[in-house]
Amino acid sequence: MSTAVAAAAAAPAPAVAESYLSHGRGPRSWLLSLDHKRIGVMYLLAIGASLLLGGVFALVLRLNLWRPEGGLVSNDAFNKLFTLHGAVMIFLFVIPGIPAALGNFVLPLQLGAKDLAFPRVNLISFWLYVVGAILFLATLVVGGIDTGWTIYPPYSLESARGLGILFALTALFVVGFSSILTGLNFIATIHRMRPPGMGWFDLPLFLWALYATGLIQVISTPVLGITAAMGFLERIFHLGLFMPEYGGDPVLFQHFFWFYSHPAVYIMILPAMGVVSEVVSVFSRKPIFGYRFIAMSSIAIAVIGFLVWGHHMFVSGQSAAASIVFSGLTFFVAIPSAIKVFNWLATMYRGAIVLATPMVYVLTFFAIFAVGGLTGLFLGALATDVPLHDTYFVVAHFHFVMVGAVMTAFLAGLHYWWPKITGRMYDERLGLWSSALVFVGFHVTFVPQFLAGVAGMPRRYATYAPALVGHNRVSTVGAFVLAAGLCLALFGLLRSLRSGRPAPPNPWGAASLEWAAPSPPPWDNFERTPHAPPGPYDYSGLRHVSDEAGWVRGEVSR
Amino acid sequence: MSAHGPAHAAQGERPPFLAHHFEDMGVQLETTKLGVWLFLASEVLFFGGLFTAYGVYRANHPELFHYAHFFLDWRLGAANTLVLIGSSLSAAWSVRAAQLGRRRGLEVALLVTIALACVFLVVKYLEYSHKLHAGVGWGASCRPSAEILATLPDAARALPVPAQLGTFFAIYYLMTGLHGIHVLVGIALFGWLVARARQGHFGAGYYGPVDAVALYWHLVDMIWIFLFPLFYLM
Amino acid sequence: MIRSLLETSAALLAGAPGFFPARASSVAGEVDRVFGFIFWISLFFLVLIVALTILFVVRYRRRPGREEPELTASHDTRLELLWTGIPLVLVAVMFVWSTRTWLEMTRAAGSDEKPLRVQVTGRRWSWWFDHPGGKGSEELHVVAQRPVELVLSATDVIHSLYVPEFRLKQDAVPGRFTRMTFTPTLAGTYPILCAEYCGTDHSRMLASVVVHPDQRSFDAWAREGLAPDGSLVALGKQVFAKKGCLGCHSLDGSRRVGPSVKGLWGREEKLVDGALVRVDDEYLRESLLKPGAKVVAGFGNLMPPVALDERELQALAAYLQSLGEAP
Amino acid sequence: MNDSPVSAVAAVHAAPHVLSVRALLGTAGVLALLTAATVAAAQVDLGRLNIVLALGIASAKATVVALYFMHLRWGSRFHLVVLGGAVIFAVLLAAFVVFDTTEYQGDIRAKAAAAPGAGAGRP
Repeated sequence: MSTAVAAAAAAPAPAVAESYLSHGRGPRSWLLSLDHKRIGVMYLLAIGASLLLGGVFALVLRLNLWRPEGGLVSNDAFNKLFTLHGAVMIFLFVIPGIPAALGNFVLPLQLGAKDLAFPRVNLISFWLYVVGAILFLATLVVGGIDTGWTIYPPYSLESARGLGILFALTALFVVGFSSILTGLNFIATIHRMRPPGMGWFDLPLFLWALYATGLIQVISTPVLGITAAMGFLERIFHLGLFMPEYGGDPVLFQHFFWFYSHPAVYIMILPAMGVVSEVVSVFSRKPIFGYRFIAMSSIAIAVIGFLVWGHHMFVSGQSAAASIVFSGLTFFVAIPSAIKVFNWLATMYRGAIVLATPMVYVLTFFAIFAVGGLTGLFLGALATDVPLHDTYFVVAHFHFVMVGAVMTAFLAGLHYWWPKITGRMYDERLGLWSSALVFVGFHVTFVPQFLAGVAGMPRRYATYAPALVGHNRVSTVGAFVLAAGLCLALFGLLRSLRSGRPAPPNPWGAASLEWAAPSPPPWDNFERTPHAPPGPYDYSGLRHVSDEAGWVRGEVSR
Repeated sequence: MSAHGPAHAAQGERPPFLAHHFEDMGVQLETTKLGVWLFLASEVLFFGGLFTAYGVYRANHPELFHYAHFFLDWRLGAANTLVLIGSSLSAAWSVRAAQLGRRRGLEVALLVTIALACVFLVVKYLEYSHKLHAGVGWGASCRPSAEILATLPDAARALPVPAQLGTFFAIYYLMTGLHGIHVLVGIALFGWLVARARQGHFGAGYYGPVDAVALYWHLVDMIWIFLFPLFYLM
Repeated sequence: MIRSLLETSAALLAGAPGFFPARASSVAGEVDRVFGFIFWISLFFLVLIVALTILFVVRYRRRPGREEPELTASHDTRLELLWTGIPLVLVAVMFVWSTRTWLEMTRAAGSDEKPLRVQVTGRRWSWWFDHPGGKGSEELHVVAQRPVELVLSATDVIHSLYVPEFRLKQDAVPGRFTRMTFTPTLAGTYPILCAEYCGTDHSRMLASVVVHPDQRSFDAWAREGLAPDGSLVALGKQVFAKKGCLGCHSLDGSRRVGPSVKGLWGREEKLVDGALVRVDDEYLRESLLKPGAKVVAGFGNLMPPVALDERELQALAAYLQSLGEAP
Repeated sequence: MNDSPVSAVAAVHAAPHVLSVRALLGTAGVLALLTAATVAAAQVDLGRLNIVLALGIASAKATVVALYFMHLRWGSRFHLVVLGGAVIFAVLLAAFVVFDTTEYQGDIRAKAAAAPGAGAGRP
């Protein structure tokens, strides 16, 4: 065991002046910071704001659906709201959520590195994200966009739609570049900046997940960028690529769009799975079960995930042969996810399970992700997808995956690394209550939507058949419970900034390297590159000293 | 606040261009290279979208592509191909000069690369302006003038102007235009290298930026290697 | 045995009031059986995962006297292969079954009867159905047990024809045709919804499909209120005359500058280059726009392109069809 | 992908790979020759083979550029994986999409034949 780790672990809570939070003052020292931790925190704030905004849109949508004939807002306003709800949530919250905010903060720390490989690129990536976010909101200034986040032409590129689409396409292009830069930064860092003694199979699984995510970001996002560019020019110059009016093919656009947007689902879920792998092991106090299978399943998901985009197009006019191939490949991608779930369960088996907030969120993740993944089978199967496509069944399915699974994993990770980020312990009681509320609210919101979908309610409907009023009202009530749960979580975290007790370097008894740094870490993370721990999930040397001092490596206490 | 962390204030022997978060120049160089390669991978997919659009319209309208290629002068395309190959050579040469610490050679190689890139753009400009003056725009604005139609070979002149000629030229201008933007960016990057080379930044111990820009430039060359036959010869 | 189990399971789901809509097409039952199959397998795994989670939390919760985990293996390749293999087999079954069912859905099943061919046009925010015999309507009319082939297109943006009771859905895409085939089984009236977002009144782009109990009832409807001159065939005849087709294409089978249109529909024509082509509306459309593309053997490439709008084209096709089809 | 940072460091400390003048000029010469070859090949009408040949020669040129000018022959194996992976996924994208669009192209032609220039009339 290196003395560096030992020293870091044994050190008392560091003097406040040394932490990254107080190293440099004033707005410039934050806004232009090259420190991955500060950039991570800025991402966290921006992503939190996006979640809030997208959430408010969602609540208005749900309220409008209280009555079958709608009426709270006009149909046009409803259409603009669900478009921005989708765009903001997907491009500004779910996709960058875990990697750009938590990943940015944690990745170098888990490698014992001082920063990401390219700190300037990291800062550029953040500001591109901000510019993209502003561009999305700028659509509101020019009358909003009502195209749905999928922006299918010809609808989206009609002249009558106004100029909002040009802002939205530019935003996609810019946000896409932000995502590419994050991805390549992560890959280069994981490749080249591992500490001595840390081989590929000694990486924490969160890093494997981020690595696989980075591959998808680098390979698939450029196609979104060029598609946005083509759409932009098509809208202005009528190139004849996507608009049938000018000899273009709208289904071609759908191919391009889903070549990015399906892998994007894995950009969302893979980092979530990474968080779950960390948390489930730490709070079961047991090494992760089947490390290599979990690591390799991340890569498998990334690779196979590229070849299934056509399952979004089974009824779009895609050829039968292509549909069958895509359906078959889609079923394959289910397997690595199943492998992960069973390995997580096996990790808990005979462990010593601690029901702290991150773990409770992860336990709810299991149920939610299981439903989200399993309902994907109905949509990958051709026969059942035909009636279910573009209904609330699909809406419920992807909300289970993106909101349910990704957001609970995000909250798990946020609570798990909160002490490291802020140096404060959150209130455990509030955390547990919030996780319970989120779990209940989530299911009340989205389970009825499955039923509405099977009964034949298409998505993006401002009004609906009166027979489905029950489904929709229950769902609306659930949305508010879910919102309450999220507010409670936010309240608990913010309160801890003032009243939380100072966090020790290693409050959870985790073995990965980020816990060897003080909480919060100093500007440069580590004096010297620390040696790799015996294993990312080897808890044998760790001993609980006290709540104030947290856990320390056994040999230090001598 | 890039390279003045308190932890390193005492370490006087750190090389001037070693960023604070790297252990040594070797790791820094290898990391830079990997970053550039990953960027190139995303560039491949960026152009890949356009190549796909090309493939789709070519596969479904082969006669359109055959007709349209008569509008392009293969001699100009071939000349530009040779110009870019030459610039790739000088870019590779600049890396060699930097590695060997030959400052003068480096500067000359970089300047030659810039000059050739400019030649490429001038040729491209001539091609574009000739077409645009003759009404051969993209998409809806593609209405070839009688004069340019008269210059087509007999076989093509006999045919009616295809309805989707504008789509072909949309793809042509998109692909060559995006490539041209990359050439412009390359010129800027090489200019930046020249400025740094003059200050004597590069040598055997530190040539990462030269290597990185050269890698980028070779990719730009590679893309053109595909664009040339696909547009000018088919 | 397995089949009857699945029947029961699908019925179990269907038994829950309002779970599935009624089954009104020949494929609806099979689709629901596939649904039931995936549903029960999913439910099994969901219960398994949740039960294990709860069980482990209860039994292995860290508490006084249970501070440390028990030592267990950190990996087990046989176990991994097991939980890779079982899902793999299950999804393979799902894939095969659902794909076979889907292939049934994409061709009209049930009988050898000639399908009822209806031209469907989606536009903001209503549907238009041109039935054979020239009756156009905002309602789709079909006959129980008679196969139907819908040829869909759209005039403005993408729409999607969705009939929950048939378990079928197909996008109508501007600039091209898409097809949808089915055999309705249950007489009655069912809602048609638009499932592809198309703007302001997307959720109000509703129509109905009326499944007539028999052909007679359908014919009665098809004749009702149909002015002879308003029919599609009549319009087609007008177009044929108006565009001067008669100058080159005879109605009686005699040879003029171009082939006669008598008994032309569905005929296999030999082309100049030796290839064969069946005369259908695709060929008709191509021949009108690009007459030189596929010239029938023995004739010259003399015809000028003819510009027709969609309605005129449908009418022309209906008219040619009415002149008798090739055996 | 098994190059640990340690070996990467070692590779660099063992002096960078410098291309010789002969290799530089030779590479450029081969590229010029292949350019002449592709121009020559296009003058002969080989039907569909023309495009196959052109793409083949272009791929050969790109490979030469990558291996020599871009030092791929001597650099990290992972760089090859990155470039190769990107090319494979780009080809998969193109292949799937071209395959599918040609499959349904008949439906577009049929419709295009119906109403040149204008949308279909509303009945």
